[in-house]
Amino acid sequence: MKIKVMAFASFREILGKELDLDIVGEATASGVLAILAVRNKRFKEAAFDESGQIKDYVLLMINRKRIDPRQDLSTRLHDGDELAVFPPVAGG
Amino acid sequence: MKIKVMAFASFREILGKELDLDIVGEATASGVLAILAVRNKRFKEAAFDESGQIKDYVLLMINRKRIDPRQDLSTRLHDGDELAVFPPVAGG
Amino acid sequence: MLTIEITNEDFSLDELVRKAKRKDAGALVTFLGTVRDDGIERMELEAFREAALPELERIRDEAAAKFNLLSVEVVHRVGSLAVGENIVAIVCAAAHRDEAFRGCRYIIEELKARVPVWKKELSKNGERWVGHE
Amino acid sequence: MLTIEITNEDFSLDELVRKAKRKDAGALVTFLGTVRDDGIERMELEAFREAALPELERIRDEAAAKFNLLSVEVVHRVGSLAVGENIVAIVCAAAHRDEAFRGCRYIIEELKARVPVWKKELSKNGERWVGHE
Repeated sequence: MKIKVMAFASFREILGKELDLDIVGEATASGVLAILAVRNKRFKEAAFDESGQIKDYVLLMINRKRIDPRQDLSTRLHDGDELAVFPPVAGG
Repeated sequence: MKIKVMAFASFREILGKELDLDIVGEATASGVLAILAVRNKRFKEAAFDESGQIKDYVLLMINRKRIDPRQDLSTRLHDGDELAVFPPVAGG
Repeated sequence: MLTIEITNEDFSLDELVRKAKRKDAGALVTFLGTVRDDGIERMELEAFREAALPELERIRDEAAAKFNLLSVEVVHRVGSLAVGENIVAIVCAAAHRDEAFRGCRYIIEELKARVPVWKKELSKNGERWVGHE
Repeated sequence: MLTIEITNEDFSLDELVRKAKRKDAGALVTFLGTVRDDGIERMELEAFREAALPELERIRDEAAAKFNLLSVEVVHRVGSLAVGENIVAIVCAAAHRDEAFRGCRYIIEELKARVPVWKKELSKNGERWVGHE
């Protein structure tokens, strides 16, 4: 199953703009974040606190819709889905 | 004594933009308005009500400073003074 | 730096904004008043220029002090204007947007209440001075 | 009629206002955000374009409905910008000024809170993403 990860701002600097992950079996948002943390120590430090919780400032979108990192991390992902990871927005 | 009267908007259409009045003896704002009313019936109808009071919507400036038509009509005018007569402003 | 103009000529917002820009300004708010078609064909604008300019200067100074404006540009047109034409532009620059919005709003409200300028609407049915009883 | 753009290119307010003008509009309020010099040299702007455009469209539609806006133009720049350069412009046209002011304010507030765009400030002392913890 292919999942596209998109990262922006500080997370883009750590992860790159786009990553294509090939995941065996079922995939969830938290599962993808865990894979990213294993592969990239800087991402782990930027996105997770010491107890392994996602930090409050990390924002997530699945297929361009915001998800709540406190409730929706177990959301099931499907082949071709896109998970976006970014810090708080600051435009304008 | 020379008094310059300036009129704007609907009052300009009645009185013209500028009039130079030559007044003998003392002059007050109300005195100048009375002279204008005598000389110009349309001005009298536009500016005064039936009891001879200045209508509420008439605005006055002496030397480009607003005066209150309820209190300051007896203000003494001096040679070279300028009295402006106009309706409520509506710019912008 | 702080320009106020009453003019027959049209103006460019790009030009006004260029004059209003400051390095320490992060927000510029512009109000543009135009001749609205509510059944009219033209509008004639008349000003008591010698009284209007100092009144606009007072309003600008009040707004600059109240809202920490870094610069203000005001242009008000007089003469005969067709539907859609520009009547007035106010550009306020400030460090932050709240100040720029509030300063710009203050200036247009005070301008409408205090500055000796008058409008006459001309339609097929005749003409009418705006704001009369 | 209602244009939304995320672009590397600079823009002209005169051009945006020309597009926003309506015969039944008497008031156009413009917000222009610029790179403010608070010790920085440049700013880099980055957008998640595919998510930002639909979010801007939702904000525009909300504002148009809430404040009876007759037209809205929004341009947001991305890329590397120097101090004083334009970042964002929002033009709102309405029949009356209260609606135009409130609509424009609504759009910039919601844009800053909701639209996936990020700024990095570059100064002599290094670089910093704006809005981080």
